[in-house]
Amino acid sequence: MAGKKNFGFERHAGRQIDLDHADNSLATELAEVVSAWSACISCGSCAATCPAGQNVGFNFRRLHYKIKLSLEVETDNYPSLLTSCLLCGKCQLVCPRGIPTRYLSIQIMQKTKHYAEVIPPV
Amino acid sequence: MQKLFHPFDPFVLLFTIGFSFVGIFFLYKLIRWIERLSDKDTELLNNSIFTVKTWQALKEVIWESLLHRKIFGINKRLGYMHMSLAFGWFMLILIGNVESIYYSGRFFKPIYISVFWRFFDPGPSFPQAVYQPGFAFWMDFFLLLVLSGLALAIIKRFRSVWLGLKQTTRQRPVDRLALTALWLIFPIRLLAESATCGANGTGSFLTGTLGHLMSSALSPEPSFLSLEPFVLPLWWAYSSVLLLFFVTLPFTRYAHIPSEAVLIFLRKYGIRVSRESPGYTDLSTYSCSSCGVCIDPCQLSDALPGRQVQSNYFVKSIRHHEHTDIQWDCMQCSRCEKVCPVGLELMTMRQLSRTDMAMGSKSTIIGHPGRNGQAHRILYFAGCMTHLTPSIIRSMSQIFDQAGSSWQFYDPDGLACCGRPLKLAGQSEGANRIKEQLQADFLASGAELLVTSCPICYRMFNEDYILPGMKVLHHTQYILELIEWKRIRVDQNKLTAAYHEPCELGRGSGVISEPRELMSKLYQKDTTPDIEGLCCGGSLGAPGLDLVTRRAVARGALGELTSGKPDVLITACPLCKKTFGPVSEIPVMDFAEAVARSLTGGSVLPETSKSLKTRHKQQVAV
Amino acid sequence: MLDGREYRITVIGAGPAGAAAAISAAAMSMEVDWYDKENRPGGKLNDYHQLFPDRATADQILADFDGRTDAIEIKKHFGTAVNRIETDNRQLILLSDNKIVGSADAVIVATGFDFFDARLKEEFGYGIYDHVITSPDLEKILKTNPEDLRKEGADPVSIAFVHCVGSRDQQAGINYCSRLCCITGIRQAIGIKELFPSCKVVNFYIDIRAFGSGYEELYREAQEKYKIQFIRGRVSEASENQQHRILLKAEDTLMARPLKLTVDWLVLLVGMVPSCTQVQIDNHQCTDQETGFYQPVNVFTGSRIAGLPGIFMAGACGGPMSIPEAIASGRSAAMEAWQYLKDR
Amino acid sequence: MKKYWKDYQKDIAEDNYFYVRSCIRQNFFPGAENLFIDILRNKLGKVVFEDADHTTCTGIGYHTDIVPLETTMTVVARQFALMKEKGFKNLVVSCVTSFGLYSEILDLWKHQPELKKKIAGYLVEATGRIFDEPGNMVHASDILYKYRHEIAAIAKHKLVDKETGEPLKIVDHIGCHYAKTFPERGVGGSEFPQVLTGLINAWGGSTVDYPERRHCCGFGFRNYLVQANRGYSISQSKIKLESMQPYEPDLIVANCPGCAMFLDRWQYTLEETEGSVYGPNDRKIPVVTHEELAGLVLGYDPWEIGLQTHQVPVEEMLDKIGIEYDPDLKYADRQGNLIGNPEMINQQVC
Repeated sequence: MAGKKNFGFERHAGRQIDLDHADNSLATELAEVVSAWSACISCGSCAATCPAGQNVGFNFRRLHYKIKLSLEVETDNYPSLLTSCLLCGKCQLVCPRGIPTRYLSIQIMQKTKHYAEVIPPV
Repeated sequence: MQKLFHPFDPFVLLFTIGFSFVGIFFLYKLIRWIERLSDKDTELLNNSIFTVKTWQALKEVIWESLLHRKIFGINKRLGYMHMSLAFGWFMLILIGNVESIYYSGRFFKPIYISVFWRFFDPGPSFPQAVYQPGFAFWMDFFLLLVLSGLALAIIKRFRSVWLGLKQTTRQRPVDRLALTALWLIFPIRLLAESATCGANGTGSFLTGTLGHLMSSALSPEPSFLSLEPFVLPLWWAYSSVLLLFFVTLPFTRYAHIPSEAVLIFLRKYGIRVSRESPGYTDLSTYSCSSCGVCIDPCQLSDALPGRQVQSNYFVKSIRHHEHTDIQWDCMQCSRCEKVCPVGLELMTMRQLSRTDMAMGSKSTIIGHPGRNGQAHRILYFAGCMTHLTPSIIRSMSQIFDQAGSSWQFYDPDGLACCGRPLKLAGQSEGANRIKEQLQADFLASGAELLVTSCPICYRMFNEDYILPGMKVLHHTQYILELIEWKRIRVDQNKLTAAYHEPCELGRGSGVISEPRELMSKLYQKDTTPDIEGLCCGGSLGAPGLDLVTRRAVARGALGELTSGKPDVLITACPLCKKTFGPVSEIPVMDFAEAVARSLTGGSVLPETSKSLKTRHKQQVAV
Repeated sequence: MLDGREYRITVIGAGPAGAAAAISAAAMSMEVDWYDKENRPGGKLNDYHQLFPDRATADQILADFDGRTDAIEIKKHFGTAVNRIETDNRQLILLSDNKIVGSADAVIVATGFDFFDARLKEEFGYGIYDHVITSPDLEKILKTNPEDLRKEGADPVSIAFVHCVGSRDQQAGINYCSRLCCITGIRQAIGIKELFPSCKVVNFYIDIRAFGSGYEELYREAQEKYKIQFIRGRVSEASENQQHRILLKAEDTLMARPLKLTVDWLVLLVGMVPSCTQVQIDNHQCTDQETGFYQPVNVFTGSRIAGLPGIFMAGACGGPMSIPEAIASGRSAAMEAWQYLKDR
Repeated sequence: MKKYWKDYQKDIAEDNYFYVRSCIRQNFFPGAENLFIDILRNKLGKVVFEDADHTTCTGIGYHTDIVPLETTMTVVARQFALMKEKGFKNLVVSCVTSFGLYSEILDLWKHQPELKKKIAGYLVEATGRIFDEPGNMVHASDILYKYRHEIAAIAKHKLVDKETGEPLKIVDHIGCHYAKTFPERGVGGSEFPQVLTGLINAWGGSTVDYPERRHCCGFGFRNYLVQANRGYSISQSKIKLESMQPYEPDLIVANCPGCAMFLDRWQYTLEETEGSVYGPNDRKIPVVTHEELAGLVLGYDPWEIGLQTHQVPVEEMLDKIGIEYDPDLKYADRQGNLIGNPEMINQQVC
């Protein structure tokens, strides 16, 4: 095969969201547990009222929307910072679609594999 | 008398096997429990064993394990049922032992001898024994006591309302098996002893009379021999049903009989449920008698009909290491913890079973400890939820200014959280991180008094925060102080009101009287129902509840709270206010708002009560 | 006959609006002549499958109208396309291809609308690729033979709906919102999911405008119950691959990233445009310059068409309208015509 | 694919063409333009006038913000002036970038007549020349499209696989500036232009309609001028090549020199950097321009018309069609003596 020649520039991997080959297992799993989540209209109220979101780059709407599109939650230039969620529940109080967003946050933590092993249950 | 000296009959083997099995099992368990205690708890145990605490624990064992004093508080008949079964059986064993020692003269002898003593020694002749208050008499007396309790237990199984329980636990198959075994023990014992007495013309008022009746029923002329063929089989039956009970005991709710005693001792020594002492948590799960007393107070029983989420089912699920999600279905309102006869720390056990994922560990909390470095006497911490009920914040600032107090608003831009929501979700590590940050901020502010509007924060500051030289008050307590010190004056208005006591303020933090005193100062007529505080349904404890269930809980609570037809519902928590708001037919106000209105001479009810009412009508349909 | 005088009224168009107008006019005992270019009543209802929001079937509504129009005395002239009205001192003359076909004291124009010709949006490939269809096409398929959606017996794997095709689109010269395509797209998406539960259905939208009663609830049901995915972003291009599946290129504006999806069917939710068979009224300018729909004299005082007196409009020929609205406007036009005739 | 493009027909002048060359085409495909002129003059008997004084249209300078628009307009006005002086009306533009630029300028002038007057002023001031707008302006490929049947009639080869008789599967790529900016200036409109497919079908080949057919070829001026940006350029070409791969095309035809060059060159780079090849049975896909395609069909000698300057070797395609060529003379000059092979050109890398 050809050696990896360097011509002084790199081909860019596409930024396209490829829905054809998306692995939406996490999304389907979450939609079962928190069924109201499918009614989200991405209005942004949750991200707006989120105390953690103001000081840390944690945007809850973008996070669970990325999951809906089966995108990688944890990327180096967009770390999800989900662990900075305070679970204070303000987002749940303001959600116009009545989605239990606090529970969604907990479920995302549990279902996104490497978080769950942080501290095993009793 | 040859039988007396080395009495034996093969049927006793069944009992002995069963009894020794239970003995070994719980010995092993005891070692495991103590082994899996944290160093701190083990130290506590060692230092307290030979102290007065052990005597106090022993006293509590008698009051609780035997007499079940706490259950009497719930319902007299229920208390009597448990007392009769526990205390009655204990006395049967005690007196049986004394009787066997007295007659056999041997203190150390196989345990079965005292249990089956009546078989070996038919006792005094009948009917003389009826009038002599001897052993036979007392054995019959306590047997009767136990049987009476048994009758109540059977009634409870079919009509639990009569014993004050709307619902009772739906037992598992193995529990039902042990239950039937327990229910068979005493009737068979009665028959066995009566048969022996009938065959030998002995027995006291119960066993003798029944024995006599049985023998006369079997043969027209009074001959004692007619009962002979029935004696041995009945004792075999008695021993085998005991075996069945003992074999199933460790795997069923009756494991609480030995476990609760151990729990009482360890608890008296100061050991509490914690992540570091899994042994104590395991002991707690064994101590749950699954009596079902915690089902009725749980508001999820109505909101989630048919779902087995209450504490007894939850404790059982941990004990049997079943993977379920019901640890999330608990509003942490601690209504069950308040009535649990065994006094288990049900709330903490739920929190611990929620996997700790170190949430909240990356967030930084921004507050303002001191305005331009100048220390203020009072630091006001509104709480994150209160920023969604701005009228509370506005009212509190009016009250602070009216009272002329030197105060500083710690979290004006709502970027602070006390950490308790994390703790309720089992995220102790994240909660601690937040606590460290805020604690340092509060102490740095130099304030003497920390006032908060949110009971959830109040409980966290009280229980978990260490704030030397700083007093923590909920704003209801603070307002009452202001009134008592004549710093502000409120006049009573003619409206009737009802007070909803937030779980975290009343049961959670013990702030019971101050809000009620404030009510009397504010409202002429107080129609608060005299019941245990109800949860509003908005609780952070149960994240998994969907909006429909929360509204069902809220409506259930409102039904009770507005039974006295109040004009306005007063509460002391922003989350309760936000939860009741869309569902309540009448306006929902916080104490701060009510006080601020009367201070500034504003209208007593929020102006939008009319529009609020119509708006509520539509939303109630959800 | 009404209070001694003979009122002859003509209704042009037998869709829901025309039918309602004819029935009400007859109920007010006016003499009704009912025209339609097709030789059967119902207009577009004949091609519809289910309506929103309560998903009653179009055939039910048709049957109801037929039942009522047969019961009362209406002179039906189906199959004649009236395309011009002229006045002759207080009488209105109806012409079909310049041949006089009738006259009346008052006329209610209910000529309805046409669907936007999706071929004008070439980039979507309508009329070029076989599996690109419009919402009316899909409605016919759902009504006649949903099996056509299957390919070689296999259920479709994924289907996409594109909202705002030929609405709110300067390029297509149609700047108004056709109001009803959103809810049509939602209902059709639900219809697809019911037929093929495992099919992935995606709706590309700019704004979901579900304004009518029961619309928002249907939208929520589509999201939560049927798990239909709504992606905020316009599809910019559609092209066909070897398996005749359509590759879509869009941007998910909430992620601000381009997006690629291959679907078995691309459904274009086309907007409503004025019907090409509009009736010319003497050479008056009676349609809106911009949109081409009939223009009322004054939108608040009634539905009299600008220009000649005695001519009223009903239904979607005045602008995008749902069927219940069309029916209501039919009745009100008949009422207005009667009042006009009475006071004349 | 249904025929709908008939709504976009364009009138193309019959004869008397004033031909303006393309700086890119002359460099990347040196034989192409002479071939085009030769075909028109000697095969079709047309009058093609070429004015040595005409210059670059400065299109690339304009698109990369180096040359201001007014300067470009004045240069283009000068071309028109040359044409006027030579008495010609029908302009034929060799390069698609120029064609797009001329269309844009004519459109600007149409909407802002005062701008045209200003430019006319500049021209007179600078060169003393005056100009008229061309009566008919078309692209070179339009002419071949117009006379595609005449060429087919005198063609020596068909775009058909000699052994199997199957028509060659040919991918057409239309330069974006040909019709995307002004749809009515392209034969068949902007979405599905027919100017190249017309040639292919007329000369026996079969066209391929692959999903990324209308995607950018990667030329995109700013995409590649700066080395750091070339990553964008090659990414576009990869999208196209990846999308056409399943169709196993034998050939790519492009009417813009830039497209032909990048689709050709980048296949080599992709192979070198990523080892990926997109033609049938792991070969690369040869790329030719419309003139070259016509030349091949008309039987010109492949090396005469400059096919050896292409990156992707064309021999396999020539063998498939059955066009004779002398492999040894691939790198010989006009007099036949070898000038040495380029460094790695023939090596089939993977």
